[in-house]
Amino acid sequence: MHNNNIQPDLSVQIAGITFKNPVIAASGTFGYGQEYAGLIDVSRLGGICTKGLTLHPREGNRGRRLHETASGLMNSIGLENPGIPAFIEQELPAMLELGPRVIANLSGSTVEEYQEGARLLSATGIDMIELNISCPNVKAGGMAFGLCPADAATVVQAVRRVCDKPLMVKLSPNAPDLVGVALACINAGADALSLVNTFKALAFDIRRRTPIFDHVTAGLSGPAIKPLALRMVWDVCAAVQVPVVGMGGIASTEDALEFFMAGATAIQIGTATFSRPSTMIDIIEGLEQYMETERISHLSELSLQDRE
Amino acid sequence: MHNNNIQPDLSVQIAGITFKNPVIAASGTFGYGQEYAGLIDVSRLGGICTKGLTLHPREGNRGRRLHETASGLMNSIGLENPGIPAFIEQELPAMLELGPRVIANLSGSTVEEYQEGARLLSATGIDMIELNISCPNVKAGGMAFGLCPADAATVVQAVRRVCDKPLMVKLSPNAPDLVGVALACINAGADALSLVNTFKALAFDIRRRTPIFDHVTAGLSGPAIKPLALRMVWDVCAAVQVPVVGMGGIASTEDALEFFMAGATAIQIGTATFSRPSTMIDIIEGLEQYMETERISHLSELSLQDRE
Amino acid sequence: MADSSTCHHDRAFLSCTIVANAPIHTVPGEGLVTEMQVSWEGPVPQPGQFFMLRLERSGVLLGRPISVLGYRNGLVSFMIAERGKGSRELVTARAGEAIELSGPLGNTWPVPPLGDGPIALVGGGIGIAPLIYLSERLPPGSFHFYGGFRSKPYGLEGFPPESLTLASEDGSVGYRGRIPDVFNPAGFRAVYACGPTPMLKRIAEVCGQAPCYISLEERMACGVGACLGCTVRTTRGNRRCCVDGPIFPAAEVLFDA
Amino acid sequence: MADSSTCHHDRAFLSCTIVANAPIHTVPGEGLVTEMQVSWEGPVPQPGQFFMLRLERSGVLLGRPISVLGYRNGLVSFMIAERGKGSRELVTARAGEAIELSGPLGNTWPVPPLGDGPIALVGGGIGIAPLIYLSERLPPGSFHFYGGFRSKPYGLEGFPPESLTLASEDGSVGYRGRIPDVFNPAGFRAVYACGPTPMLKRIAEVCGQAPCYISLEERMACGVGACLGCTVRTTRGNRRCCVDGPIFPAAEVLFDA
Ligand SMILES: Cc1cc2nc3c(=O)[nH]c(=O)nc-3n(C[C@H](O)[C@H](O)[C@H](O)COP(=O)(O)OP(=O)(O)OC[C@H]3O[C@@H](n4cnc5c(N)ncnc54)[C@H](O)[C@@H]3O)c2cc1C
Ligand SMILES: Cc1cc2nc3c(=O)[nH]c(=O)nc-3n(C[C@H](O)[C@H](O)[C@H](O)COP(=O)(O)OP(=O)(O)OC[C@H]3O[C@@H](n4cnc5c(N)ncnc54)[C@H](O)[C@@H]3O)c2cc1C
Ligand SMILES: Cc1cc2nc3c(=O)[nH]c(=O)nc-3n(C[C@H](O)[C@H](O)[C@H](O)COP(=O)(O)O)c2cc1C
Ligand SMILES: Cc1cc2nc3c(=O)[nH]c(=O)nc-3n(C[C@H](O)[C@H](O)[C@H](O)COP(=O)(O)O)c2cc1C
Ligand code: FES
Ligand code: FES
Repeated sequence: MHNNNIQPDLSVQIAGITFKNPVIAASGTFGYGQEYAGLIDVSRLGGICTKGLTLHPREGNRGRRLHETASGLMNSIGLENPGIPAFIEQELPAMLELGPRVIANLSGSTVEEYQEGARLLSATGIDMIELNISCPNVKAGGMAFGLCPADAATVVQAVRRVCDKPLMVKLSPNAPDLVGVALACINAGADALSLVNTFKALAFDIRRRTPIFDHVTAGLSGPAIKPLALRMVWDVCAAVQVPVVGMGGIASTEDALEFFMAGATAIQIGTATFSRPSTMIDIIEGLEQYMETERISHLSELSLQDRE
Repeated sequence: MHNNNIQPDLSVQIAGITFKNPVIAASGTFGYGQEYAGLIDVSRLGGICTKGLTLHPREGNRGRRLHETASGLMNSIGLENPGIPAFIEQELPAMLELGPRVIANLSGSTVEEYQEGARLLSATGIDMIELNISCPNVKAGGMAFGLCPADAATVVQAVRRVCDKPLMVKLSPNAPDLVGVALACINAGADALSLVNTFKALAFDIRRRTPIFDHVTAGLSGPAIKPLALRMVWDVCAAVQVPVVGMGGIASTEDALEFFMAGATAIQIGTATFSRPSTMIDIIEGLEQYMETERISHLSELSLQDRE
Repeated sequence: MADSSTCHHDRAFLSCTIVANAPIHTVPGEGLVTEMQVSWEGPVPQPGQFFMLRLERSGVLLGRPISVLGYRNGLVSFMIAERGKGSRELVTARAGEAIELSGPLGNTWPVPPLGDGPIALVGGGIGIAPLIYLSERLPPGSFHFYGGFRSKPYGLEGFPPESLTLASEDGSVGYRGRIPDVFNPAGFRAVYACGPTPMLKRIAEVCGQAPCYISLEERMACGVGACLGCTVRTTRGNRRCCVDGPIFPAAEVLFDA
Repeated sequence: MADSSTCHHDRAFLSCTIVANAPIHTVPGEGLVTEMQVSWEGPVPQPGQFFMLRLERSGVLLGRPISVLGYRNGLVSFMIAERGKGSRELVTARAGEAIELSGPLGNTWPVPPLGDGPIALVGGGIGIAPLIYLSERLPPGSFHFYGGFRSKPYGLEGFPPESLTLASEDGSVGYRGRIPDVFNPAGFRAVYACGPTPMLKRIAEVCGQAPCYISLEERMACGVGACLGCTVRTTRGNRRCCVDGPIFPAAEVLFDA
């Protein structure tokens, strides 16, 4: 039993970086950190991942970009972003003022583009790079790299060479051999893993009798995917020793606890913030309360993985 | 434009068998056809798949068997069934009286067990065998066969040899190469394909701090998976020429129409029957009405696949 | 499963209307308990049976099994306790809302065996509901009602005090403790019990081979025997709680299996 | 996206209560239209702004963007039309229910340019809502309201007939046809329009380079500029409907892009 007078310590370490709590805003759902100001106290978050960044500016996809399904959200944004130089100049300074750890989510269509993006980001004040090899929404937008261990290793290795920042690799649930990709990323130098990105999904417009999205398929997120994401986080945590950041449909403290039980070191929250902007704050408070009630001094005690 | 005075014809053909409408009760969700009597008019269904049958009786799994998630249901029944001989003697006669086409869902843990089961079922009045190579809930319960093209081909070939009935193979969404498995099954003699079975998923009991299910993972079904299932049905329909029976989360006429747009010849409905027992009847009526309003003479016109 | 071919035309799936839904118990921290009345034009439910209830606008996937508390003139009533998301939806639903009902489902309390002595009705918390409906069919004075609650009791106001034994975990009424601590089956012709599984297990133990019937709770998806999700392990093998139960002879249930 | 670093402390996310939700229009087959009043202790909304609304007990995932119809003394009002599942939930919600609001969000109708002539408010169906709120801030007699409806009109009872031009597709009121068929921007100092996209497109066409502002509808997830899901293609590149709009100069919008 643990001392019950100690204030619960929610801080977690990932690749040498201390997060004051394990709740991180997921890439693509929290802009560059300012957008939710006024609705919630952004400074309380453990970390914020930027929208997926590419070396050059991208306009994103045409046509419909969002579609709601049962407890799920399909998106086909297509990595719209101002490009890394513009991000560094226009968005990053304010983002670094916010307080939460800043994680740059990096995408690319070629190894060189990833590498050059990582080089630029490495020279800034960001705390970590999250290498997105799992975006399902652009033709050459990373997911191709995330689907097979060898390709994943290539891009991780290339980025690792030019990147002084802690490197987290974000995995795709669409990879046929997810654990294989995970291990390949670690061998290639990843300090941490995050998963899952969105699931490849499809929806049709009944009226127009066409796919809803111009690119036909789109990425599914939200509570619908939680049981699938949790299973994948469990599988990956069982296979690796590096910290794993779990996500996929987390919307409540109970959901969050399940991911810590699966072995995650921290969690990210995306779609649930859309449903209820206070979700991340509610979870931070909920975890704190749970640790007090259950007399848990660190969330890692919850893990059901047999890890040394 | 089609003649608008013609009564819509909902009938579909699968492997030479005519179904009076394309709405089929999914295996494991409709018992042996009698259970929902009184709540709905079972005779109106196009077809009914039996609970998964094995040569020998099975007790099924211990511990919790059901868990509800956001718009989803996890189950770990473990193929509880009385064995094929008892099924043939005690359940089948009444089932054949019901009116809808009778499809026997066949499982096994060895090729020989599948083969012997198929032999017994072939000698009965059933209309079709649905070969379940995709049950995620028993250690040796079929899913192993459904995960790789070569194994799938082995079991399909073996069953095909002893089976005079039309043979439909039910695919697992957990297969890393779903289309590869689909093609292998057709090469091995499958007359039709059905998909998807449940997705491998995980949930924890927050209070007891254990997995909810004794077998840790369980199968996810219901509206949550619809966008994923639809994508898989689309991919398989694009690759094959045999009829495809689509399922996964269908709960409304609109959902059903999406599967026909993806190229499915018929559909199965499972979890939604639990939510609202009238779902299948509502969909049969909804499709009829849609065909009248939209002046569609056959549902195959809805397919967006380029098939000859 | 040989009985799965029985015809069940004594039941229906109907879209109904909530006629009333009034709180009868509200202890802070324990959740709400309401009595809900629903218009029901289907077959008359018998004591021990249940319905699957789901609001038309439901935010949960599955209907929830709820025992019949009473029935009169096309109105079926339920006593519902707030536990998780599904029951919260039900206790907070309002009169006028549409609700879908499948039922009546499951078996009924068996007729008491011939013999001497009163009958014991043993209810834990919300488990009193199907026993209240049963008591309506029993001659007055022929039964004694044991009611166990976490704190304040509810739902038993209609019973004469001499036919009631109450217990509460916090001592706020009757015996401080749990019902199995004070219940003795000696002298009773038969025991009918419903409540949390640990309570039923203890009741079954003290009853031994004496006539004792218990109504069990299992997670259900279909409620009609189709999904095999609600298995109860018994001395006669797997039984489905929803159609072979929810009422079982206590001696047949394998609690630790 | 350079403006995404602007501070937005003039808004809040609050759990509120529905004070009233009364049907104002019920044409069979067209769905219900209600006027909903919600207690709101946050910043005062301006005409043209909207909130994201989601019932606490919601069965849908995302909040729905709804324009402000009016505001007075801590009560914000909305006019809501039933379309799909999300709006159905809102129109059938009852007084007393808990609802979560984020807002006020988005930009506001720009101040009319200096000049002569009245201002035209052009609303199609439920699109009249943000124009009604705008009209409260305009001097009486300074505007003319064009309202287009599928069938019977609603929501415009408060306006003097001489300031109103109505059209209906089925001829049940005013001109038979659509508003763009009868609307001529000549003589108006500025045009403010909201309604279905095809209508706005035609209004934008007839207005050409004359001052015309249109409030656009796009599917939204966040409502605050974070998800990039609500893109509007304009002559100045991609804009986010939720923060760069919903109001845009008509001449800047690329409708067919
Ligand atoms: C035959 C029968 C008759 C019944 N009759 C009645 C009746 O008359 N009145 C009545 O009120 N009830 C009755 N019940 C019980 C009722 O069906 C349940 O209370 C209800 O289904 C619970 O649903 P829920 O969504 O509210 O709770 P759930 O969400 O299913 O949760 C139930 C409990 O489990 C907990 N829980 C949920 N998820 C987890 C998790 N991941 N880890 C740990 N704990 C978890 C919840 O917090 C809660 O305490 C009956 C049940 C049966 C089988
Ligand atoms: C800034 C802004 C302000 C607004 N202000 C108001 C307002 O004041 N009042 C108001 O009533 N509304 C307003 N709206 C519109 C309102 O937000 C939408 O009507 C609402 O979000 C629709 O949600 P829903 O769930 O009801 O419908 P959805 O389910 O999203 O459906 C909307 C429409 O699309 C159809 N549809 C859904 N799925 C499909 C599919 N797969 N294929 C084909 N068609 C489909 C539906 O049948 C329906 O006609 C505003 C919108 C915006 C962006
Ligand atoms: C609108 C939207 C945009 C997203 N954009 C990105 C992105 O740019 N880069 C990325 O790695 N993930 C992106 N994601 C995926 C999320 O970061 C997250 O992995 C996924 O949504 C699952 O988590 P959730 O269910 O909590 O949303 C996006 C998700 C959504 C919904
Ligand atoms: C309780 C339950 C039991 C099932 N049992 C079987 C089975 O025995 N054999 C089988 O092939 N599929 C089985 N399935 C899978 C369904 O037939 C179907 O493939 C799956 O549930 C997806 O469809 P749905 O979302 O409409 O339920 C079962 C599903 C559920 C929910
Ligand atoms: S709940 Fe489906 S068999 Fe009992
Ligand atoms: S709705 Fe998210 S950016 Fe506009």
